[in-house]
Amino acid sequence: MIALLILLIPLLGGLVSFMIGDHKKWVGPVFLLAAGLQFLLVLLALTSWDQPELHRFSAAWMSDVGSSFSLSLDPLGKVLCLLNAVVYFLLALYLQGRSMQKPGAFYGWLLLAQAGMMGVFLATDGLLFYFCWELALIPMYFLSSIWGGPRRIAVTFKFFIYTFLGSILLLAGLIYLQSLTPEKSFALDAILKLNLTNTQQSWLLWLILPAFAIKLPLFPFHTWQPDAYEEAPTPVTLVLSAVMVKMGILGLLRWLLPILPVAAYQWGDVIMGLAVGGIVYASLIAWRQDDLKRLVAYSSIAHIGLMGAAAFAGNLGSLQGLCFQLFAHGINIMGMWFLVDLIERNLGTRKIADLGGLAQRSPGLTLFMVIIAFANIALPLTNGFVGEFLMFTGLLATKSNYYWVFTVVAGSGIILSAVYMLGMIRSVFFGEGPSQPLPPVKLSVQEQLVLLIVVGLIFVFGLFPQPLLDVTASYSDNLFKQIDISYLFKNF
Amino acid sequence: MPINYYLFLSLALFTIGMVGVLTRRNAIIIFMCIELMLNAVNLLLVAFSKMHYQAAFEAGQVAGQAGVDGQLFVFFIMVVAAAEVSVGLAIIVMMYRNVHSVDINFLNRLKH
Amino acid sequence: MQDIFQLAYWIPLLPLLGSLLNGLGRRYMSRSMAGWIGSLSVLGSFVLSVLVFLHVKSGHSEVIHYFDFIKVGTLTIPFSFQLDALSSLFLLIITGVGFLIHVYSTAYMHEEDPDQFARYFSYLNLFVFSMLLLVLGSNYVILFIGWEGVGLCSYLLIGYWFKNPAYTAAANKAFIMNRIGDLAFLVALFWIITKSGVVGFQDFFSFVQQHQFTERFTATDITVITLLFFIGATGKSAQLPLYTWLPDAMAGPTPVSALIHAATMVTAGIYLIARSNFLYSLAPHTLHLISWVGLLTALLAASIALAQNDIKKVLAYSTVSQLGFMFLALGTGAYAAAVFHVMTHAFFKALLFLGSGSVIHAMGGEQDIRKMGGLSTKLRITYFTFLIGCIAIAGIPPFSGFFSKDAILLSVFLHSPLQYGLALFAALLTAFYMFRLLFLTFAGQFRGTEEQKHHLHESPWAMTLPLLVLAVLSVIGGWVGIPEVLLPNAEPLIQFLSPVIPVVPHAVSHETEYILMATSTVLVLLMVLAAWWRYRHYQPGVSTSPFTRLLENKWYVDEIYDKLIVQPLSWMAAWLRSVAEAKVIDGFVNGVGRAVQYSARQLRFVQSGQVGLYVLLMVLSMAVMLFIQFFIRK
Amino acid sequence: MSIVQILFWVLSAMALFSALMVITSKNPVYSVLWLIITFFAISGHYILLNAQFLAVVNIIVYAGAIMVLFLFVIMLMNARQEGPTGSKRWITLAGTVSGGIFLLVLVAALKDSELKARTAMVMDGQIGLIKVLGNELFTRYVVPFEISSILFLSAMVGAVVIGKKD
Amino acid sequence: MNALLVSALWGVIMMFSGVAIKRMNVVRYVAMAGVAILIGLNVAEMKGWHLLAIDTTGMLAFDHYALLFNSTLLLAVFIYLVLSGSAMERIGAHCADYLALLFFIICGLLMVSAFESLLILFLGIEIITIPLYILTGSDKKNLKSNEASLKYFLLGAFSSGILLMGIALIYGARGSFALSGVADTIRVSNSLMLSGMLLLLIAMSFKVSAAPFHFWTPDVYDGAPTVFTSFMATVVKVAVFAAFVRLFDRSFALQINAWQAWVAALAALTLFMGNITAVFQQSVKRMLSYSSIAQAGFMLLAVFAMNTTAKEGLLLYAATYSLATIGIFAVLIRMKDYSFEAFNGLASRYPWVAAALTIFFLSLAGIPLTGGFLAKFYMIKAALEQSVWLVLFSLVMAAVSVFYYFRVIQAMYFKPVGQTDPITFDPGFTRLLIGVAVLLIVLGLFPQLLIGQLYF
Repeated sequence: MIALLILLIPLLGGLVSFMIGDHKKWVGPVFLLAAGLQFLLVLLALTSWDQPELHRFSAAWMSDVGSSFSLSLDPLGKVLCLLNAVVYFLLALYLQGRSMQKPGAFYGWLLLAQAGMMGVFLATDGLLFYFCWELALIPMYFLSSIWGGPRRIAVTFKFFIYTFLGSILLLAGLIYLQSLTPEKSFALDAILKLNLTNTQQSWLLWLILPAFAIKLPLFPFHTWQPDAYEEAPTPVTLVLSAVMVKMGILGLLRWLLPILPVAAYQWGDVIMGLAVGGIVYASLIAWRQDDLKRLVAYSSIAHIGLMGAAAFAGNLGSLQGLCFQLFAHGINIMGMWFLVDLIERNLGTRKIADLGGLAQRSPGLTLFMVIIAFANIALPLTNGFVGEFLMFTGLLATKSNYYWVFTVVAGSGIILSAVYMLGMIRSVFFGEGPSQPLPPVKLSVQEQLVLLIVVGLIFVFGLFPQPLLDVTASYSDNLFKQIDISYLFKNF
Repeated sequence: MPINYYLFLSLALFTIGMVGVLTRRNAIIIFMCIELMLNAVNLLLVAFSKMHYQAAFEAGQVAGQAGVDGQLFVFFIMVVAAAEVSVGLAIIVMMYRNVHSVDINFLNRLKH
Repeated sequence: MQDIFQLAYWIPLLPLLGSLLNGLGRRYMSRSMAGWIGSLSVLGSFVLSVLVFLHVKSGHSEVIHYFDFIKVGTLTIPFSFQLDALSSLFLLIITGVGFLIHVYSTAYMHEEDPDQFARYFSYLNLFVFSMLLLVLGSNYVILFIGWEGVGLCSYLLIGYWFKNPAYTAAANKAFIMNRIGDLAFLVALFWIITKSGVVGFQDFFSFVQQHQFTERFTATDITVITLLFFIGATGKSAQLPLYTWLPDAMAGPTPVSALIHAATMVTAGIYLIARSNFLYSLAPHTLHLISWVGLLTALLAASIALAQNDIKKVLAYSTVSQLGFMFLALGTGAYAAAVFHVMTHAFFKALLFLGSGSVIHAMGGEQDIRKMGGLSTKLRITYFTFLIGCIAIAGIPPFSGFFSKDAILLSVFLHSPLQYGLALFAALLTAFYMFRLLFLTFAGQFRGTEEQKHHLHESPWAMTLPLLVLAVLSVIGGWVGIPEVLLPNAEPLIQFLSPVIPVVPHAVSHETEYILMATSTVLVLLMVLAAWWRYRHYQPGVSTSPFTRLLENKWYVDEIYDKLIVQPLSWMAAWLRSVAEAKVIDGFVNGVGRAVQYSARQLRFVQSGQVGLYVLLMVLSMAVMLFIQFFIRK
Repeated sequence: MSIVQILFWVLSAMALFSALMVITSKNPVYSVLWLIITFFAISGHYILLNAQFLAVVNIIVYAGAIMVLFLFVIMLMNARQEGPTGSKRWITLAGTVSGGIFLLVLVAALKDSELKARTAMVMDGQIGLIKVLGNELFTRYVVPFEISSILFLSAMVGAVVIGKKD
Repeated sequence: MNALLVSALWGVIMMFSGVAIKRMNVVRYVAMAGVAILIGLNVAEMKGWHLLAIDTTGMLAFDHYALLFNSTLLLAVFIYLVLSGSAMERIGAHCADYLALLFFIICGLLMVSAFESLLILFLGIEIITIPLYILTGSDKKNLKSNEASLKYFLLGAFSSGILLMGIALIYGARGSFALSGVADTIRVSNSLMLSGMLLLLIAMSFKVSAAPFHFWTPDVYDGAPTVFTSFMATVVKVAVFAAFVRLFDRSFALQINAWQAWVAALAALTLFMGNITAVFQQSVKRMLSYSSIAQAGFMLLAVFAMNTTAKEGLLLYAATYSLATIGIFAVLIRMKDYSFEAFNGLASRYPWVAAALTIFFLSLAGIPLTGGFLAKFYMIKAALEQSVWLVLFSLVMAAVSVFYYFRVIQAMYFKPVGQTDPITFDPGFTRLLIGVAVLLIVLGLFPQLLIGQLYF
C-alpha cells in the first residue's frame, strides 16, 4: 500500500501542478507539499511502518501478456526511494520563490519524473519496470528542451534517442525473458526461477546491458551526458545525475545480475575493464574542462564508472558499498549542483576562466564547496568514503584474474579526482580573482538551510554509515547468494 | 491441349502487357496494357477451369461443377475491368483537361 | 586511574570541538578568544595524554571500542582506539608540541583579520584532531581516516593564504602527491582485508601468529602489502620519489611548517611502519628497499639543503633528510630507534622552524638568508635557542639528536657498513648545512635593508616561550634513550616501547660503539668548523659553480617530474578531450545520426516521382524474388 | 496435327503478334486496334475451350464496349503521337529485360510442375455454357454478384464526380 | 454481414441525401449516424444477434475476430468523420458523393476482413481502391491531386493484374478459390502454388505499401486531399492488413517456410525505407505518409509471426495507429501550411491541442503509456519467437522513427511562434482531440478493453 502511495503522491502532485499552472503563487508550495509528503512517507516507511506487508502492492494489470501491477519496497528500493525523496524535498526547498517561465509545467514535469523513477525503484514486474523507465525519461526530455540552455533541443534530443535506443533493446530482452518463463510472466520472481543456458545469458546480457550502461552512463556510452548536463537547467541536471543515473545501477542490481549471473561473470572482465577505464578517461577529461557543469558531469562519469565496476565485482563488500554509494553519491552530487547553480545564477557564468577568487567575498559558499568537493573525492568521515572504500575492497576481491589491475586503475581515479576537484577549487575560489571583482554570492535562508542539510547528511552518514548499511545488508546478502557462481568452479 | 501451352501463352501475354506498362509513356496505352494483362489472366483461368473440369470428368463426375469457379471468376474480372475502365478513363480525361497531356513523364510534381 | 582510558575519547574530541567552535563562530570571534580556544583545547588533550601516558607506563594498554563503523558480512571495522606505548608516546609529542605551536601561533599570526585568525586555529585544531585519530586508531581504517584528515589539513594550511596562486598550487601538489601514497596504502589495506578479513592491528597481529596465515598469505602477498604501505608512507613522509611536495609546503605559515611538516604529520609514515613492524619483520626484501630509499632520500635532501637560500627551504630539506634517516632505521629493523628519532626530531625541528619563524617575523617576512646575517645580537633568545636546535640536529652530545642518530647509525652499521658510511656522510652534511644556516642568519654583518634593520626586534613572549621550552626538550629529550653503553640499565624508551616493538638485542662490543660515537662526533665537529670557516664572513654575489646551481635547483627533480609525468598527462587529457571524446566516441555517436540523415537525403531520391521507374523497380524486385525463390532457395 | 491444334497455334500466334504490336505501335489508335485483334484471338481461344459465354462477353464487353471507349477517348484527345520527350532508351531496355527475366523465371519454374502432364479439355465440356454458369452465378455466387453491383455503383458515382465539370 | 448490407444501403442513402438535403453538415450527421448504426450492428452481431441471416454460400465468414476488427475500424471511421468530416466540404461540391463513396469503401473494408474466397478478396480490394482513385483525385483543380490519382490508378490497376495472376496460378494448383484449399498437403512445394503465392504476396505488399512495392504511397498520400489521405493511410491500410493476415494465415499456413522469410525481408526493407526516408522530409504530410510505410513495416511483423499474439497485436495496432494518425491529420487539415515550421510554438497558443498531438506522436513512436507502445510490444513479442535479428532491427528502426516524430514535438514546444496567419481550433474540436488522446492512453494502460473482447 505504501508502495502505491509512493508512486501516487508525485503523480497526483504533478497533475495538480499542471492544472494550477496559471497561479504562479501556488505552484512552489504545491511542489514543496508533494515533495515533503513524499519524504515523510518514505521516512515513515523506513521507520515506524517498516512491515513487509505494507511494502507490497499488487494488482491485476495486463494479465494476458503476463504482466501485473506489482510494486515492492525492498531494501534497495528503500535506499533509492529515500534518496529520491530527499533530493526532491531539498530541491523543492531550494527552489522556493524561484521565478521562471511556466513554473506549473516545470514542477509538474519534475514530479512526474519523480513518479517514474519511484516506479522504477519499486517495480517487480518487468513490463511495469520498463513503463516507468520510459515514464521517467519523457519529463526529462521536456524539462531539458524547454527550460535548457542554447543548444538544448539538439542535445536533449540526442540524449533522448540514445536512451530510447538502449531502452527498447531492454524491452526486447525483457520480452525474451518473459517468453522463456513457463507461465509467460513478467514477474521478477518468475524470471529469477529460470535456468538459462550460458548462450542465452550472453545474448540477454547484451540486450539488457546497453540500456543501463547508457543511463549510467558507462564508458563508452557516455557522450550524451556532458552535453545533456550542460544544457539542462541545473535543477534538472541535479535530478538527472543525483537520482536518475541510479536507475541504471538499480537495473544492474535487480534486473541483470541475479538473472544473468553466469554472463555477468563471463563478461565481467570486459565490463569492469570498460568501467574502470572510463574512470581514468573521464577524470582526465574532467581535468581539462573549463565549464563547471561539464566538469561535474565528467566527474560523475568517473564516479559512476566505479559503481558500475563494483556491480560486476560480485561480492558482498562491493554490493554493500554500491548500495551505500547509491545514496552517498546522490547526496554529494546534489550538493555540487546546488553550488554550481548558485554560482551560475549569482555570477552569471559558469566558465572557470571567468571565475576566480570567490573565497574572498563568498566564504560561506567556499566552505560548502570545499566540504562537498572533499566528500566527492571520498575523504574519510564523509559519506563518500564509506561506499568507495567498500567498493574498492570488493573490487580487489573480485574473482577476475585482473583484480589488481582493476583496483589500481580505478584507484588512480582517487588521485585524479583530487587533481581535477582541487584544480577547480583553486581556479574558482582561490587566487585574486578577475580584475573586475565578482559580486559576493549571497545565500538566502532556505539555500543555506538546504546546503546545511546536505553537509549534515555528508557527515552523519560518513561517521555512522552502519544504519544505512544495515538496511541493505539482507538484500546484498541475498543478491550475493544469487550471483555467486562459485559452484560452477567446483568441478575443476 | 496440354495445359502448359495455355500457361505459357498467357504468361507471355501477361509479360507483354507488363513490358508495355514499363516502356510506354502514354497513360492510355499503359492502361490498355493493363487490360491485356487482365485478359491473359482470364485466358489462364479459363484454361485451368477446363483442366479441372477434365480431371473431374475423367474421375467420373460427369455433371460436376468443377471448373465453374474459374469461368465465373473471369466474369467478375470483366465486371471489375469495366468499372475500372470507366473510372480510369475519367481520371485520364480529368488529367488531360488540366495539363493537356496524357504523358506520364509529366507526372512529377510529387516526388522525394 | 583506570578511568583515564575511559576519557581517552576526549583527547581527539577537544581539538575537534575547538576546531568547530573556531570555524563556525569565526565571524563573531576576537583574536584572543580564538587563540585561547585553540590553545586550551590542545592543552586539555595534552593533559589527558600525559595521564594516559603515565597509565600506559604503569603497564596498561587497552583497545577501547566505541561503535562499529562499518560492518559488512564478516568484515567488521570498529571505531575504536588503541592505547598502548606507541600511541601514547605519539600522543605526547603531538599534543605537547602542538600546544606549544598553538601558543606560538597566537603571536605569530597576530596580523591576520580576526575571522582569518579563527579560521587558522580552526584548521590547526582540526589537524591535531586528525593526527590524534591517526595514532589512536586501533585499526588501519581509523588510521587511514586520520591519515587522510591530516592530508586535508595540510592542504588547507598550506593554502591558508589562498590569494596567492603559488601557495594554492603548493597545497594542491601536497594533497595530490599524498593521494598517490594513499592509493598504495588503500590497496594494501584492501589486500589485507581480502586475504585475512580483519583490519585491527591486534586482530591482524594474532592472525599473523596463526598457522592459517601462511596458507593464505604467500611471501609475495607480504612483500606486496608491506611495499604498498611503504609507498603510502613515502607520500606522507616525503621520501623518494614523492618528497617534492614538502619543500613547496613551506608556503604555509611557519608554525604550520613546524607542526605539520616537521614534527608530526610527516612522521605518520614512520608510525605506520612501526605499527606494522610484526609484518615488516616478515618481509626482508621490503626492509632492504626501505633502508636504501631512506638513505638515498637522506643524502639527496641533504645535498639540496646545502645550497638553499630560503631559511624555510633549508629546514624543509633537512626534514626530508631526517625522515630519510628514520626510514633508514626502519629498514634496518631498528623501529624503536626510528620512533626515538621521531621524538627528538619533533623537538629540535619544531624548535628550528619556530626559530626561523621568529626570524622571519623580525625581518618583516624576509626569508632569504643571504639578506640576513648578524641577527644574534638583536634576537638573542631566538639565536640561543636556534643554536641549541642546530647542535641537536647535528648530533653533538649530549644533545637529543646525538642519541637518536647514534642509535640509528649503530643499527645501520650492524646492517651494512656501506650504508653506514653513506649515512654518516649524510649526517655530516646535515651538520654542515645547519651551521651554514646558523652562521648566515645570525653571524657576520646584517645584509638586509635599513628599514628592516630598524625594525629588528625580539619576538613577544608567546613566541619565545615555546622556543625556550623546545630548546630545553632538545637538550634533554634524548636522555630517555641513552644507550646502555653509556649508562647501565638505560634506554627507558626502548623498554617502554617493548610491548609494541620487540627489543632486538644487538651483539656489538662496547668498544665498537665507543669508536662509532667518537668518530661521528669528531667528524661533526669538524664540519661545524668548516661551516664556520666558510660562512662567518659571507658576502652575496659570489659566482656559483655548476654543481651548486644543480643543487640550488634541487637536482631539477621537479622539472623532471613535470616533463615526465605532469605534462604528458596533461597533454593526454587534452588529447582525450579534443580528439578521443569529441572526434572518436562522440564522433561515432553523432556519425550514426549523421549517417541516418545522409542516407535519408540520398534515399529519398529513389522516390523520383516517375511512375515508369516505380513500375520498373517493382517488376525487377518481383523478378528477383521469383528468381531467388526458384533457383537459389531450393 | 489436328484441326484443334492448328487453331490453337494460329490463335496463339495471332494473340502474341497483335499483343506485341499493341506495345510497339507508335500511334495509339493502332494500339487500340491491335488490342481489339488480341481480344478476338483470346475469344477464339475461349471458343476453342468451349467457354461460349465468356467468348461472347469478351467480344461484347471488351472488344466492343471498352475498346470503343478507349478509342473514343484517344480520338477526343487527339493524342495520336507520343510527345517529343520520348521514352528514354534505357527505360525501354530495362523494361524489356526485366519483363523478360520475369517471364523466363516463371516459365522455367513452371515448365516441370506437376501440371506438366495435364491437359485442358477443348471443344467439349458443358461448364462454359450460359445455362450452367447462370445457374451457378445466381445461386452460389449471388453474394459476389450483388457485391459487384456496389462496385458498379461506386464506379458510376466516381465517374460522375470526376467527370462532371464544375 | 448485416453491417455490410447496411453500409451499401447507406451509400445509396448518402447519394440521395446530397440531393435532398441542402445543408452539408446535416449530410455529415446522416453519415455519422450511418457509421454509428454500422457499429451497433457489428457489436450486435458479435453478441450473436443477427438482424438478417444471409447465406453467403461460404464466400464470407464473419468470425469474432473479423467483427471485432471491423468494429474497431468503424469506430476509427466515426472518429474520423467527427474530427475531419467537415473538411470534405472544402474539396468540392460533391460532399455527399464523397460520403457515399466512403460507405462503399467501408463495404469493401468489411469484406476483406471476412473473406473466405479469393474472389471476395479481389472484389473487396477493388471496391476499396476504385472509390479511392476517385477520392484521391477529387480535388480536380489541383494538379497534385490529379497526378496522385492517376499514379494511384495506374499502379493500383497494375498490382491488381499481379494479384489476379497470383489468384489464377493458385486456382490452377488448387482448383478452387476457397481459402482453405482442398488437401493442400501434397502441394506444399508445388511451383505453381509457390509462384502464385509469391505473386499474391507481392500484390498484397503493394496494397499495404510494403517496400519495394511502396513507391506509390508517398506520392499518392501527399497528393490526395488531406482529409482522404487521413482515411487512406489509416483505416484502409489496416483493413488490408487484416486481409493480408487472413489470407496467409488461412490459405498458406502450410507453405509458411516459403513465405515467412520473404515477409521478414519485406518487413525489414519496409522499416528501413519508411523510417530512413521519413527523416529528411520537409512536409509533415509527406513525413506522415512515409511514417505510414514505416508503421506498415511493423505491422508486417504480425504477418511474419502469424500467431495469436500477432493477431491480437494487429488489432491493437490497427486501433492505436489509426486513432493517432487520424488525430494528427485532423489537426493538419486545419493548417494552411504543412511544413514542420507551421507547428512552431503551437503549444503556447493551443496547449491542449499540442498535448493531444504530442500523445499521438508519442504513440506512433511507441513510447510507453500510449497505445502505440503496446501495439509495438505485441508485434515484438509475437516476432521474437521467430527471429531475434528482425526484432532488433525493427527496434533500431523504431528509435530512428523518434527522429522525425519528435521534430513536430520540438517545433510545437521548443520553438518560438513563427508564422503569423492564425490557425483556429474550436473548443469542441479540441475536446474531441483530447478525448481521442485519452482513449489512446487508456488503450496503452488497459489493452484488455479491446483485446479482451476477442474472448467474450
